[in-house]
Amino acid sequence: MSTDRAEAGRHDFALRPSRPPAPVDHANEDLPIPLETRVEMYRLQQELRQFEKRAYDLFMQNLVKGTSHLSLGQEAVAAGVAAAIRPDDYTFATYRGHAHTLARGVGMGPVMAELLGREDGLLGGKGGSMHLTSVEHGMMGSYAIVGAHLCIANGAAWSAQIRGTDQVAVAFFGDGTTNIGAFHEALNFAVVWKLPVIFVCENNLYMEYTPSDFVTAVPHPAADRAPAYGLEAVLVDGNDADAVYEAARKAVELARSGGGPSLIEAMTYRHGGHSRADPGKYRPDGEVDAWLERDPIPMYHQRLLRLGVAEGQLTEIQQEVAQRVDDATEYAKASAPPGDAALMTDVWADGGSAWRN
Amino acid sequence: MSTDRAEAGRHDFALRPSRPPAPVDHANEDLPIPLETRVEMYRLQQELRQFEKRAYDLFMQNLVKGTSHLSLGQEAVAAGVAAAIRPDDYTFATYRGHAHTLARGVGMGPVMAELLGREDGLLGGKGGSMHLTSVEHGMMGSYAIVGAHLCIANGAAWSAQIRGTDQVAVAFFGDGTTNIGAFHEALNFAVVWKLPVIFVCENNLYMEYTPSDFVTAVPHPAADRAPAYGLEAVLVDGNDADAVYEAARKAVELARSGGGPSLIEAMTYRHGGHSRADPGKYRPDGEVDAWLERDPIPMYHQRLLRLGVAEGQLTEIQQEVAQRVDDATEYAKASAPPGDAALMTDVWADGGSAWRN
Amino acid sequence: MAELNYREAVAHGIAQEMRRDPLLVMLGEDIADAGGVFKTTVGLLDEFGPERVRDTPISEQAIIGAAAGAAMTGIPTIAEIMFSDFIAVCFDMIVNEVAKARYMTGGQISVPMVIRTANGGGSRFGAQHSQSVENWCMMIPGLKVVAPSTPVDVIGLLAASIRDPDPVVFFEHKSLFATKGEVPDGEIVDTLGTAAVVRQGTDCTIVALALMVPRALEAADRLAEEGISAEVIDVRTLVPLDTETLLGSVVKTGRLYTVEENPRLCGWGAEITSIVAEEVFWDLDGPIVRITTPHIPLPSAEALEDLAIPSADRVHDTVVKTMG
Amino acid sequence: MAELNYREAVAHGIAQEMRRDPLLVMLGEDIADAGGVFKTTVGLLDEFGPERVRDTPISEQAIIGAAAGAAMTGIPTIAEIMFSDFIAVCFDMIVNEVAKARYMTGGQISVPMVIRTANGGGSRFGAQHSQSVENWCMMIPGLKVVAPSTPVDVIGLLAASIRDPDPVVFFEHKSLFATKGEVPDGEIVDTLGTAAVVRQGTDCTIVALALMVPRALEAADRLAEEGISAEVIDVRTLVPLDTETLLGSVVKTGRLYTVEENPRLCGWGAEITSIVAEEVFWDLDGPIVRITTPHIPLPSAEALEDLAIPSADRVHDTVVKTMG
Ligand SMILES: Cc1ncc(C[n+]2csc(CCOP(=O)(O)OP(=O)(O)O)c2C)c(N)n1
Ligand SMILES: Cc1ncc(C[n+]2csc(CCOP(=O)(O)OP(=O)(O)O)c2C)c(N)n1
Ligand SMILES: [Mg+2]
Ligand SMILES: [Mg+2]
Repeated sequence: MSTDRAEAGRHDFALRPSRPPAPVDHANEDLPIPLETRVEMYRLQQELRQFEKRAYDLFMQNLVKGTSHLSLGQEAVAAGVAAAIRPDDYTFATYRGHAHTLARGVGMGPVMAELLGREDGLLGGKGGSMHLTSVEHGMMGSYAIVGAHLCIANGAAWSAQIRGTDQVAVAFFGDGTTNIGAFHEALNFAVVWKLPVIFVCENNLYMEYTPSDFVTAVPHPAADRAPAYGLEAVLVDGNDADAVYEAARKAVELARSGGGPSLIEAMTYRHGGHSRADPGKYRPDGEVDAWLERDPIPMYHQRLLRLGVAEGQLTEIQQEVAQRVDDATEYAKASAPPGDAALMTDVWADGGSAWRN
Repeated sequence: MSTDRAEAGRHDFALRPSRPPAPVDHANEDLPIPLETRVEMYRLQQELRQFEKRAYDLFMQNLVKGTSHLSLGQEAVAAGVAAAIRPDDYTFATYRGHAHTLARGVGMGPVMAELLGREDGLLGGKGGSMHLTSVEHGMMGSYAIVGAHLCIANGAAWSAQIRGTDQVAVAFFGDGTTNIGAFHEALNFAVVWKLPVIFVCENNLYMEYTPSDFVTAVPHPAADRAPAYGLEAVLVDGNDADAVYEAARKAVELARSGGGPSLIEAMTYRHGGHSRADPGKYRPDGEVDAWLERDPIPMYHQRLLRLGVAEGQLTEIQQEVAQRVDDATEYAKASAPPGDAALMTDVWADGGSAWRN
Repeated sequence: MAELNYREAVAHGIAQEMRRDPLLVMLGEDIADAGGVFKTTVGLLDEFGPERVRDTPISEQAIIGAAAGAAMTGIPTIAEIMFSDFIAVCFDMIVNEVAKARYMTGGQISVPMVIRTANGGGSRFGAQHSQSVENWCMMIPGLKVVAPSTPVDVIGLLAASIRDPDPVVFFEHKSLFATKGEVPDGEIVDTLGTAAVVRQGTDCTIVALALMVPRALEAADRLAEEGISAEVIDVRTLVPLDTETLLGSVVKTGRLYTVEENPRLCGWGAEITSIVAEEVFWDLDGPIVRITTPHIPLPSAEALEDLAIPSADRVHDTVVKTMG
Repeated sequence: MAELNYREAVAHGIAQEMRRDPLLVMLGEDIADAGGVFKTTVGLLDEFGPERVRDTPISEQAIIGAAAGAAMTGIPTIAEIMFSDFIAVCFDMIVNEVAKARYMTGGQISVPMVIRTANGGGSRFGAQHSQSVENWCMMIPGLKVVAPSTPVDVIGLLAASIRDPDPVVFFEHKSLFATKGEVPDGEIVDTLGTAAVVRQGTDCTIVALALMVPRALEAADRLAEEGISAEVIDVRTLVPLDTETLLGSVVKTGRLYTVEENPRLCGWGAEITSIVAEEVFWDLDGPIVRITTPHIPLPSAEALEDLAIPSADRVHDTVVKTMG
């Protein structure tokens, strides 16, 4: 059987074709994006990067129990979209949702405390890393079963439509998620009802350990399927916050003006494994290196310098973020585990969990 | 709100655009299909037509309990595909499965008896109209929950692949079914595994009572989505058995030779309502008439005459079929209801239903 | 006072609530133009318009998802799942998303939605369109579960479900759609978590739900003639469960029978039995007996389906045999 | 004789059966190259090759459908659903198609397939990745349901499940993956429908499943020190259910406790309780007590999850309190 395997070329990591990133499109530098927005996206990317690194460290110190899925390497997507929406818009994320939660302005302290399962956690310790939610920030939840939240995002968009606001809903998901039934139902439904919803596929090339192109019928799992829903195929460099911002801005504009949904595929890469301690060994030689070369943050740093931002301003941002990450860590560590009483609260709207009299 | 409704143009039957059939493509007459195959397709269409009419009559006499979904008007699809496959191939149908069952050569008597819930029914009275199955004829079941059997058909195709036979599996389904998650999962999966499976969408324009184009993002629910799975878009006149046969033949050839799946959309129309006593009143004026004009059977009758088949031969086929429908009716009526013992059999392979010792 | 059938009561209840709350919306397959395949939503499109009563694609996950997303952002929703068997195609949405949203977000998210669905057998529809699946939902923490047996209960419990800030699965029984009942004028609002003693008795307690209620009552009538006084309780809502009424009755009668349409294993009958066997064990005068559909898929033939689902005869005979 | 852990036993059992039956195939997400996200299929791709051990897209309905379609056309299959919570996304395929195929076709279709899935809590994964959902399957006619607690049972019951001509849902417990046990050399094949008395006792019967078995045993040890002799039964397979062993034990001890990880309502504990309360009622010396996770979604924080799932302490304390 080993001949078959070599032939298939799929089951020998060394033989797997590595899929390197596209080169930086320097023309994105010329997009008419206000400099302050760009600086804000830089700040956001720094936040996400530094927070996730700390989360990783705390995990290695066995302080984060359960699982966690980091967005290291994918920060430009979260930052680019977040910069293009309004505080009253809705976002829906997956279990890989730290970045999207922080990008909406949710405090690092409560997020960190939630990862540590503490009572001051964002969800009081009940949800954990995979379910980060902050309704007051429009962050309507992180969903850990692939695909479901695309359907739920439709509902938030429908609600905005009914209430006559011009809010939009954004759903983030991965490349592997495009093969689940809920993806299909959500896309068709959104288009038919012309909902103000934006589906953002973060194509990081991998599902858990399997490259999604081994199990997907088309090369671009989202963009190549947009026409199946009468949508334009939008494929952007997910490691370039400006490119993401611009695509999101257009989609938001369309949605707010009643033009219905969009589907954006952003090409990116996770620097680490799928979750927790996964070392990501299944990735072919050179692939990780090539993508580390295209790390969104140093690239953006250089771009901002070229656009005239002072190095000192960027350093200040980095340091300010580092301080906040330290503070959040202290906050989280200082928080106690949830008390026993929390177990039986919040099943129902009355705050309790009684199913009988 | 009535203005909205008129504006939407969707909720006033009189305002609904009627969707007439395409004109007959007489060039299909020139397809290189053996005359005996054509005569066979004629015979099949007669069988399906006459059987379904009788089923309707028996239903009106309150002899068919439960529900039933007739294929009146859609016979060319079932006949065209059946003529293009081999006895050892597999078919999977929906609740609208009488035609597909008969087209595989299953006896009319047992099918009729099943509709009447009798012990000589094809399923001993346990399944009814919606679950017709005859494993010995390769008819692997009728499935009443939209979409599921597309996934199951993949499995039969996979099995053929594993066993190294060149059998193919065919799954029939409706236009409305293209919006359910299972459709998407099945299509992607089939392509990725290059399975010898043929998905045949019978686009009869309606779901139960709602036109599918009111709730579908693209005009051709199957063909327009084929590219989302890397497949060629195949759209055929489902009221022309020759067109269906030709498309099926090509798909079967591809599948048998290891070329993987196909997706065929056949445009057709059901002459009656969705099920049982549904009078189908929701269809705009003129639409039904226009499609009755394009009834597949008289058209095919004329074609065969033009191709040199004697009127007498066709009359003979009609009469022979009529006789068999009468015989089947007698057979079914003469059969007793299932005995009480049948209730508790065939949950498990041992023939019984014990879940405990 | 008017006479309505159970089917009309559904539309009546929805209309009452849509008039009251202008934000309330409803979605499902064939519910608008067609008035529902069971004709339970007739007239709603006309009265409330296509923005509030919306037809959907055959996409049950999208239906529940849309209802949930709207509900969690300020719009109470009613989602119709045509047959309760199809809960299986959107089970994840219901049990993993809708039911758990509040708890796993530390109470941040509310999902005020009602999932209405046609449940139960008797229509000769076979294994995939006849199931009684209230236990599929009862076993999921975070869902309320309601299954009325009369037109007036349909209206009152539907109103209560719609006004409830938590997700409710509301089972309408297909074989009850044609049954009639008196319905008082004016607004009708009932209370979730309240069972009804629909017949007083002293010798045994028969607990039933939905279609099983009239059958239990018929059995009780015949038992009365034979000198056995059976108390019949219509559970009405499985979650919250009115254990007070149930336990009170068993304490009084000393004997419990449950009559379930769902297949045998792990039904609501088992749950009530277990509560009784733990909490009022010493009040029991004999074994607790569950009367259920056997643990089989439902057959379609009339003769077989009638044999499978508990009948008044079977209830009667079981009680006679075991109380004897 | 070798020592294997529970995780390794899964691969061991599959390999044993794949060697025996060259037609047996397996599919699932990340099961081939990656050896499974729980490392339960390590080595199988190497030994059996990519035609027999196949990675799939994230398409649970397609996975179950493919396994079912192959099974009904002559190829026995093993489908992995990564976490048992995801049974919800393919619930229709399992409960409406796979489970009912034989019955509704009058016995024509066989579906010899095994659905393996990682079940249960203890990993701090939260509400959507920690559920014990064996009752989701037990309540469905047409499914067999197996949940082993030791490495040797994993192998033997997996072999029995694979050889069974009917569909079996096989629950592997996440919190048992690292536990070790002796495994005899040579082929191991067990029998479905057989519970095991894992500790003899005379005062009460404690019935447990999967992760709850070691906890029940620990509780029984402590009870023994305090003079209460508890018999502990590992149910092992919920369908078929070994009621003989269960009833026999209760007849002997007179007291029944069930220890379930699933949420409270409508679990297998309720089913066993109900069977006992009907069939050996007169042998009972006191109330039947269910010990369960409360009827709540599972929280993720360590402290809360540990509080939710029955512990040896809770079992011990409950027995002491109620036998007192
Ligand atoms: C329905 C379902 N199936 C499987 C999983 C297990 N799972 C969690 S993440 C994941 C990979 C998802 O890949 P992708 O969509 O590309 O997102 P990424 O993790 O790369 O961000 C899988 C298979 C799940 N959570 N839900
Ligand atoms: C999952 C699911 N949802 C809804 C239904 C109810 N239903 C049965 S047939 C049907 C319409 C299907 O339309 P289409 O696919 O076009 O097939 P047709 O009946 O026209 O042949 C619907 C909605 C179902 N059986 N299964
Ligand atoms: Mg990915
Ligand atoms: Mg149709």
